Amino acid sequence: MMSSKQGKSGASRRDVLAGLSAGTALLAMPWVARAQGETIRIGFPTPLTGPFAAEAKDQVKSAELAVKLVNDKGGIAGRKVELLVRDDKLNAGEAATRTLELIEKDKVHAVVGALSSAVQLAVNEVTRARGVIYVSISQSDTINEVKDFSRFTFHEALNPHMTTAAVAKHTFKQGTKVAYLVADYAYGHEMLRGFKRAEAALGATGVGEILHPFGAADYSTFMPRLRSMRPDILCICNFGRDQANAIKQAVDFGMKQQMQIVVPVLLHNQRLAIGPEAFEGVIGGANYYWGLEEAIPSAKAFNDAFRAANGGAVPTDYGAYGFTGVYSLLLAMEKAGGTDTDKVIAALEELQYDIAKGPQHYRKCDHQSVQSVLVLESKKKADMGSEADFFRVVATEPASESILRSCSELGLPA
Amino acid sequence: MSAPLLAVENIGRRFGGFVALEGVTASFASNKVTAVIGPNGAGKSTFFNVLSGVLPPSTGTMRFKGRDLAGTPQHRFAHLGIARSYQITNIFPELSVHENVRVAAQAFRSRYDIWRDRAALTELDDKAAAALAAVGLTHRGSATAKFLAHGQQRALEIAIALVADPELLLLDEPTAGMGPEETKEMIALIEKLAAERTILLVEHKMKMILGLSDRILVLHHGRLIADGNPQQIQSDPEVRRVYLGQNDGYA
Amino acid sequence: MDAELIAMQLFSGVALGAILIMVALGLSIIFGMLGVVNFAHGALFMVGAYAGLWVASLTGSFWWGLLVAPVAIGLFGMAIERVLIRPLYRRSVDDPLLLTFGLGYVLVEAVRIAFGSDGIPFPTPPELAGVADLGIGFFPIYRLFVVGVVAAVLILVWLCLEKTRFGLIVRAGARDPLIMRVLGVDIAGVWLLVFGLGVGLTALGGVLAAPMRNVNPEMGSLVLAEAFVVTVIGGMGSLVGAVVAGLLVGVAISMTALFAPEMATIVMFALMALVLLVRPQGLFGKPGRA
Amino acid sequence: MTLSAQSLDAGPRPLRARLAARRVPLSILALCLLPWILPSEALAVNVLVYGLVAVGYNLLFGYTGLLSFGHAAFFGTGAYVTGIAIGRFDVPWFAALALGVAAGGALAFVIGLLSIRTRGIYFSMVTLALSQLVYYIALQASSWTGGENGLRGFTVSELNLFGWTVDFLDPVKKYYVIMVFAAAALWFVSRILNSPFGSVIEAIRENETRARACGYDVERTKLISFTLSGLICALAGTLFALHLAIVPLDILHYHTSGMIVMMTLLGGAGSFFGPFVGAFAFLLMEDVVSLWTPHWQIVVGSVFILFVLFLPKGIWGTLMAWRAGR
Repeated sequence: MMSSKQGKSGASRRDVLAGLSAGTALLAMPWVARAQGETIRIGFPTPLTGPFAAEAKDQVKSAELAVKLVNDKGGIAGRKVELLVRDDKLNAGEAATRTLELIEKDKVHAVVGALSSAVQLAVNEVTRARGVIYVSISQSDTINEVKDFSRFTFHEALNPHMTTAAVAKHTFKQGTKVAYLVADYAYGHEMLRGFKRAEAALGATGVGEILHPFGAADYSTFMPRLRSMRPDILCICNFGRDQANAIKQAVDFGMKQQMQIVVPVLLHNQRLAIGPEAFEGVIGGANYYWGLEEAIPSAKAFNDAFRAANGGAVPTDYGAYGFTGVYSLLLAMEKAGGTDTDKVIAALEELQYDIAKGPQHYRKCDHQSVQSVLVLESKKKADMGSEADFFRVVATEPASESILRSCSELGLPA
Repeated sequence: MSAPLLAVENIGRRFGGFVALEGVTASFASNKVTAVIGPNGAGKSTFFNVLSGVLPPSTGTMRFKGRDLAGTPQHRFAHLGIARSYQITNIFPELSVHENVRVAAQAFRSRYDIWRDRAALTELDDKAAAALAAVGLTHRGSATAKFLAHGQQRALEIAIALVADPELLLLDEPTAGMGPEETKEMIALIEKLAAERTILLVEHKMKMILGLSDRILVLHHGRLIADGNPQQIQSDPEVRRVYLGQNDGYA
Repeated sequence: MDAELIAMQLFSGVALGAILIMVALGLSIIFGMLGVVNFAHGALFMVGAYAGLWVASLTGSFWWGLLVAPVAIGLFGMAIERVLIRPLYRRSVDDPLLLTFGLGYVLVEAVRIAFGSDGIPFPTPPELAGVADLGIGFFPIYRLFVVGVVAAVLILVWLCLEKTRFGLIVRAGARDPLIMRVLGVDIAGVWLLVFGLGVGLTALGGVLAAPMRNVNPEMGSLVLAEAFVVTVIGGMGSLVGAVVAGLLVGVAISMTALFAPEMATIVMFALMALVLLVRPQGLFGKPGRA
Repeated sequence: MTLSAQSLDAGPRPLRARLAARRVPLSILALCLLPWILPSEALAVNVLVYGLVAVGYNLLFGYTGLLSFGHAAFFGTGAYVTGIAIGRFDVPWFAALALGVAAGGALAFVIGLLSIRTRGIYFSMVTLALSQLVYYIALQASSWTGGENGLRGFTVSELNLFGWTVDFLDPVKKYYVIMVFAAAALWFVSRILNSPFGSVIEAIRENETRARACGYDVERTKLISFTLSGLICALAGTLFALHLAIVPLDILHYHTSGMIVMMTLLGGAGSFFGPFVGAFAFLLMEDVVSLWTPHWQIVVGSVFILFVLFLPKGIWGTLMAWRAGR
């Protein structure tokens, strides 16, 4: 609500009071033109409350790091950058309200953030109507498609299509029998579609799909049927808590002895929450893993900066989106020499960046970030080298448009 | 004897396996006071609830002014001309005394109108005032009902029933919980009302019943065991047996 | 579809119903006796799971968690009854419902503050890990254990209600609260115990569910909705109803999972809507209480 | 349960009576000032929308005495139908608005028909269950509703009516346009409360048995009240949809119903101004506290508990009682 900045520890009382008076001043003179050289404000809605609070906090830390790095170098064209963090409560309506506030009251120059398909699409809708640049950092295929396309929106996150393509490529083989347990909502369907396409391309065989209700707590009733399908691979296409519970219960039913469990996205924080035993041997995709630092210099630089700013902690996958999303936007603003919307869009479309995980660029037609996809395997407890040493990098699928759907398939002009 | 206002024939009421009322047949003529007595659990309340439409009878028929009441929902009873008071004070506690009676009067004037101003229905105020005057509550009109003294609340309850201008008035223990002074006033009120309408009442105060009633019905274990004028009832051996056997001091 | 699979599915439905019964039974006992719809019931389920986790991690044994947590949370429930709910008995029946609704918020957030908003791993106790061959298929030993515990608890609760003075009072009170006053029973004390018992049961459900579902602050939200469905289908206040409806809902979910899995959640609510249309007071409910 | 302003007209409480007589203009005046008091227009529109839901809900809870836990269904249906009408069928905005209200009202009629047969706690449970059913149907019917992703693609950037064009992306203009509808709804609710029907629902709230004995068809009256209440909530839903240009699936969840109940109670159930005061206080509290700490729920929940325990009349009801008591 108020224009004070919310840090990781929350705003102090003084900040709030300052914000109140600033807010009052703003209300009194909404028409005052803003002088050049003013601070560049980036709105950052993220679910600080709710089941993804840990991911959200990581996102904030990473985004703040990106802002700090740019400000340390003197800002953009002499202007300081400020991050305005808002709690969207993982609720699309709340996110839309916060985004409206950020645009209408705080007059942000761009919005980065959101951590769920629904919230991301809501923010996209609000920014699209008002011509505000938005860098989305949550996975969705829908947002790439023509219906939700916004020329102001750029997708820094992976999308289910590319994630599943990469994961399938390194797990499915000719003749592999695959069964699917799929959350019955858009994101689940998107992941299933991606896997099915890869399945056909790789010569694997689908032996069955079971849709489960979104947000289910118990998966035991699906297990007997999944087992009776006798697959080599069980693909669990859901996310967050659903994924954690589904994996845990599949393990309880002894499924892991008979089949390989594969998920589209392996989350650092879910692995933390469920423990190494259940996840042991599970393979899945990721946008980022700190262990990348051995191979990629930009990852090393990012990790080191993050460790320095956060008491030695390593950045997580969804957290890294906060960094790459904000940083790529700031790089483009730097190129554009300011915040002029059209110039920044042009700069983003031209941008080639390598800031955390190897080379990336935004594809022109749908503004999807073309980037590498990691395929990870969860380590056995005994094999963990350190507290955060969760995964082994099975493969790194290099950045390539070949794992994206084509522009024409999305209904967009190439 | 004129045609009966209300005639019930062989009515009974069961709750699961429990028979609360069985085979009661009686008819009630206009402008008479009839009392229903009986020991606790005799079925008096059930009888009243059946007569006022709260409970549909399990068996038997009821006719009011010749019209069969089978299937008539409870709220229609007031419109037909049957009104009642309750054993435990049953008013609208947070409304003013005047409002209590006014809203009861409104049931015959406007029930679903959402457009008009309720204050525009001034004739309701007159009716309410008249009913309050009849029970002697004119001076308490603006008080909130829950703050009235017990006796006044009982009177208010009768005013609520009265404003419907019923031909049959069912009074369930109108003097319950009253002191002697209040009881006396209530008796006077009932006598006054009895001049214009048929009254059926349940009471425990025998002296009052004998003085007030034209006729007494005695229920025992859900059955009608006696029906007659006060003298007949007083000398009825069956009634004596029931009451003396109970030895609960009602007689 | 072969018979073995259907039999297996039926069995998973029963096992699923077991947890539902634990939660719904507590909800139903509290309602039947106190007339209070406990909206914090799901949150207390979650608090029970966390308490179990905490005790287990302190003592290094799941068994201590299973034993201590329900009792401790039951006592906590009694404190809630004493401090927050008792002042409301003379008021509208809606007030305890509203209060417990707010209490649910507070409990969830308190747990987030104490244990973080992420889930915490709760591994299956090693003694009960692995699967058993039931002849019709493989089933986790832990889930068999849960069915056993729930059955034992049901027998205990039944004995307590049928054979003790406390049970007599509770049964009489559920039928007609006025009777207790007539009998000169210390109602306040009984209500306190009943609330504690109900909360203890849901906390036990929470501890039992923890190794299957992991522990997180939101785990009670869905459970609350499910428990409502079960109690309403069974008839609020009816203990037999809670048990029968718990099994019914569990089996309905597992059978739907076989034929139209994505409908597994909706079927619960549809079943409830159906029961309410045909029999508003629930399968075993008494119309008068409605 | 608090007293309605109306029922005290006869009482010696001049302030209250004076407020009651001018409650619609006073409310509109307060609403006009709202965007200048609150930190943002977006929040002000939210107060408007949630205030209106609470007003609609209050008609049922505060005045008729029925604790429904399913009003999210009507709120959400209004929003969804408006959004679908605009986004999929290119219906003009005012017609879409009317459709949303009609659909919400129709759903309220059906759910009312099914739930009013039950009483007390059962009524709360049944409304909760039926509204959850609506939630799951919306989740499943994703080709219409967008499922979990929510409904999008119906942004109204300008409103056209009788040759007038309003820039609907301008937050201040948007606020005042939406306020016109809210004000009309407030006038309508005030009308209902002032009408003979208003007396009847109060009587039913006060004593259902007595009202029935007086000759009122209690079930039918409740059903009408339920439907009217649903209509107002549906209108709030349509305004919500126009405001945010999205419909989140959460709008149908019982947590939304819970929030409506909390707002109404916080402000003062059974009072005309209460629901708006409640929505204002609730949203502002959530907003301010969530700036301090992500654990805002513990504060909101505790405040709610304290209100149930000590101030069951809510902010407005308590304020009025306190004024009257002096």
